[in-house]
Amino acid sequence: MADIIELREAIATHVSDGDFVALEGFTHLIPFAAGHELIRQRRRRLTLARMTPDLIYDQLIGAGCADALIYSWGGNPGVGSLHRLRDAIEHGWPRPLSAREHSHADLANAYVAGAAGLPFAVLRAYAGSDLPKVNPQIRFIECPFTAERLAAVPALRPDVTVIHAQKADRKGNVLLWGILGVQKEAALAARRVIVTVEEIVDDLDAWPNACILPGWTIDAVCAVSGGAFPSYAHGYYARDSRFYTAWDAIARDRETFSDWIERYVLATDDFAGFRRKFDETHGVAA
Amino acid sequence: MADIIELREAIATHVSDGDFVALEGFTHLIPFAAGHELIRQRRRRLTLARMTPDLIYDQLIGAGCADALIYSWGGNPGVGSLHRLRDAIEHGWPRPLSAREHSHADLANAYVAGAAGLPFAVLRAYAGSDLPKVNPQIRFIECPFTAERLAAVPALRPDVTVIHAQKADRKGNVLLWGILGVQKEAALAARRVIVTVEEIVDDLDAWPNACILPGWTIDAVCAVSGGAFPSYAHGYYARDSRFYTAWDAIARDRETFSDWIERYVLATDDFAGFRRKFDETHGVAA
Amino acid sequence: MSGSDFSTEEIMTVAAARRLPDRAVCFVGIGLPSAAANLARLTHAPNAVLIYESGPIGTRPRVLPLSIGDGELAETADMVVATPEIFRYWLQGGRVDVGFLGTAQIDRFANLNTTVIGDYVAPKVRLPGAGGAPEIAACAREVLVIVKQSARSFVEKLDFVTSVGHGEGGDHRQRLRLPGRGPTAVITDLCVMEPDAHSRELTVVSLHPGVSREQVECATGWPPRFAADLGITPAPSSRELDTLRALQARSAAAHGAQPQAGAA
Amino acid sequence: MSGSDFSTEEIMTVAAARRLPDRAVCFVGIGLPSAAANLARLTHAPNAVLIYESGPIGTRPRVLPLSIGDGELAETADMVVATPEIFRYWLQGGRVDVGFLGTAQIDRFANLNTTVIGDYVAPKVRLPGAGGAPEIAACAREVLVIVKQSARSFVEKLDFVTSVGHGEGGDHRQRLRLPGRGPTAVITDLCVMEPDAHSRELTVVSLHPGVSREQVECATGWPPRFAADLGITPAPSSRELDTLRALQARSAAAHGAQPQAGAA
Repeated sequence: MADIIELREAIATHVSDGDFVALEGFTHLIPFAAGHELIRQRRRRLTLARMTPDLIYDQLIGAGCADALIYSWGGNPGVGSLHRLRDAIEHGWPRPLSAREHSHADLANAYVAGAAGLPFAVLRAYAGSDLPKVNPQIRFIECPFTAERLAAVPALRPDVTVIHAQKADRKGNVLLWGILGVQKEAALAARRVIVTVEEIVDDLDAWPNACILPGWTIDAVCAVSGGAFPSYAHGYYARDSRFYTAWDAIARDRETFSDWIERYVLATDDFAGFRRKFDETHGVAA
Repeated sequence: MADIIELREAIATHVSDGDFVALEGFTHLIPFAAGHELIRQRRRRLTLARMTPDLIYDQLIGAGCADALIYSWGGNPGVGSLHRLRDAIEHGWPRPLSAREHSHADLANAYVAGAAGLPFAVLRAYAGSDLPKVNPQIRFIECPFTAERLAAVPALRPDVTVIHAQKADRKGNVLLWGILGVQKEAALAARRVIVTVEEIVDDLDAWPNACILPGWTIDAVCAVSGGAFPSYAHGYYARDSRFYTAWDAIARDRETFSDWIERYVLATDDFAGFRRKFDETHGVAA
Repeated sequence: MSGSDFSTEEIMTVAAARRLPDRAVCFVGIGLPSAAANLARLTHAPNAVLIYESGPIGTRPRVLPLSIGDGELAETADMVVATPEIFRYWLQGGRVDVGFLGTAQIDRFANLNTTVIGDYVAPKVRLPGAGGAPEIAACAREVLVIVKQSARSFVEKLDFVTSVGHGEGGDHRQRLRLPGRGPTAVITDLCVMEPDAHSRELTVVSLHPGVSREQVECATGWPPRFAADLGITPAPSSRELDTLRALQARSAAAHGAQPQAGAA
Repeated sequence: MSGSDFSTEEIMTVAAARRLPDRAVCFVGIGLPSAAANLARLTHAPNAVLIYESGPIGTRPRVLPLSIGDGELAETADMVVATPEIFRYWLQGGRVDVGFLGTAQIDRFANLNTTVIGDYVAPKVRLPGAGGAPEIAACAREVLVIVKQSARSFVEKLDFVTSVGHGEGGDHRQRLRLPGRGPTAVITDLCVMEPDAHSRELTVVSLHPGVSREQVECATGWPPRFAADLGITPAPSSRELDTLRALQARSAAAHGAQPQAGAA
């Protein structure tokens, strides 16, 4: 049963140093508020999984939260490289990061296998690619009926999955819509689940066959309005593409990055504090 | 691209004697009109797949359309046995029926594998059960990571899948809602797809992330109002449970059954004709 | 406290319902299991989460469904997903606390046959088949079986093992690496049985009021074991009986009692 | 007929767009592929079905998406499914006619590297990685590659094979049992290349207007083959250019040209 609590408490209760954590959201509904809270609470030695480790993981990695990364595409969408991710892989700053690289189809299937209680997933993939040479977690099996050779990848089963969604009701049932990504699978694959939501309502007013996670599959639901900023929440606010563009210059330099994290994340109390500080410095009317 | 045509033409064009055909619909949206049309056009030697071969397959089997059946639960829901199915398996009337029996989880996964372009599905199933002893299509494989033993079943790939849905638009995009069963997977697993719908509309007015089959995945869309009778179409009409109850007596006796099929199906032109005849004889106001 | 008069089916349904804990996630078969699970929900287990294999999760039907996919189940559910997802993410995914099953035949280790009476290839009676039962029996954390008791249904040896209960007994389930604990109770119209802690053989733990040991022995195809502290199943309370009868009356009215689609 | 003046990127985008048949189901990568696929949709291929890996199917974005999961893609789509379904039912299921990919490195058999420059373990540059490309390259019925040409990107030997084009050439794809036919064209800012019918080695089939063979040779890390009937890529029509420019102007306006979230 979902506890409806503050994000600070949810992270403190459910995420420990050394945990295997997935923060998912496929350019939509990225749980930035939860990412900041992990940085603020100085979580260390996390293994982070995410199909698309964009700015949220650049921040976590640059802030020294992670020892390992499982991913399939690491970039700043529409802008370029993730400088903190590259610096960690290429130069071990601020600490070495071991990276295990897959393809999108692989990780999507690996979350499905995790959600489905299977130890592995089967997919048509990787024949002729070099990825299996550098990733021992990619293997091949034979179809027992046709003798076809297919790829097999281990299920992803995070200790904690964190996602952001549009709405929850007071029982902690969560509704999301629009670009769904792998959030439902990542949540169902995890041992513990934290969901931040734009708002908590009396009634979800969900349409038939909507994408819902029932409250009894979730450990903590936290109301964090704007919690996906600078990504977007369909029906609530648009993506702040300027933030993504500006991130390139911030993340390119270690000191500029560290100052940014200090000022906007570590020196603020919570995500609302971050937004106030950010809006002040960037001339946005409150 | 879906042709929007009459059901008679769709069956004539897309279903041949000897085809492997799946008519799906999990107590909801059962494509009875299409089943009747197969009987009316006297299709023979079909291999029929269906998780729950209820009245629709009792009719097809009793009418001599099928040589083989792939299924996981054969009964008249809430009433009892399927007498025509049993008579065909137990006594070969009106012709021998070879039956291959699976579990629901197996067939659901087999359709998923078919839709996903995989030759087989993996599931936690059948350990200790006698079903693998009588069904050589159930095998076991070992997880390449954990060495766990899991069941493997071949993908289902029907020549033709027929489903009933609530709405299509004029491009043949189909929307269904409520109890979805395995219809989407069965359709995507098939070489050819026929969809009967309650109505064809200008705009589906679908909500976010609704269950839709795009027109370009479908061969024929046919408007057949009431085409799921006596099952139901959520938002249109309720299940006629009395029909299911009454079916028991009709199907119990070969002659009574044959008279019923002759009178209501073979002697009528189409499903609307069936409904007129049925309503006349059962005192329902037109 | 207790209803003065009740049928054997009523006490069976009530005794089964009592076994469903509040807040349990319950995978429900149609028929007797569905009646018991909904009675539980309407009495002591208002927060039980009922899942049917057709797709509804957290459903609260106002009347008992006739079929596993009645519209009522969808209309009153927290959510409705496709059938493959039910079996993949919800049952196999390990989210089901209690699987509630019926059966045609059962043996002393609570293995279930819903496939065939007689030889598989030349059957005496072909039963409906496996449906969702084998994987419910395998994957649910525990399984409750509700079945009318007779020497024809409680057999020395199953004609066919459709769904595994405790296999050959003892630690056979663990050796088969089945995820769930298997059947924890079999509730009949005569008694309640539980598997022995070690042998896993079904043991009568309580007789329904007015039922004798001899009746149970006559209705069991093997010499049944009785618990040392054999009890009497508490009679249905008037709340239980009233709730069950009202539910069944609503259901009968909703589904229509009389056949209509008769032969011409 | 043709626009009098156009950039190399414009003719690349136009030449790529022309390769997308109307009604084709197209799996679209972000960036240049997305611009080309949408230009096709807005000109000669109004019924092309565009699929993005984030979930939208049959999307008709009014502005080019910045990210693979922009809200615009969801709002203008026929339907939006979850990402696992995109890869399982739609791509692997064999429903994609054309995969439209970019790349960082490409070799003479149109194999693609988007993983790393230099050694994998001690990389010179870590590139974004595989994303959806390996399975798009494997499963789409055909693949179009759109990439700016230079000796750094068109290399004799890839540092890493992320996605297989024609492997080692000849029938290597069939031997790998890859479902699709692989790359059928590589469209650059200098020319259009197609694989040779037998060797599958990329062959320049047309030079863009004003581009010389020598320019292509200088921008290719191996001695490129030229078709016997080497042609000139038709210049963009004014309709193509106007449509592309309007699309890009709309997109720039929508996304905002200037950075805002700068360092404090």
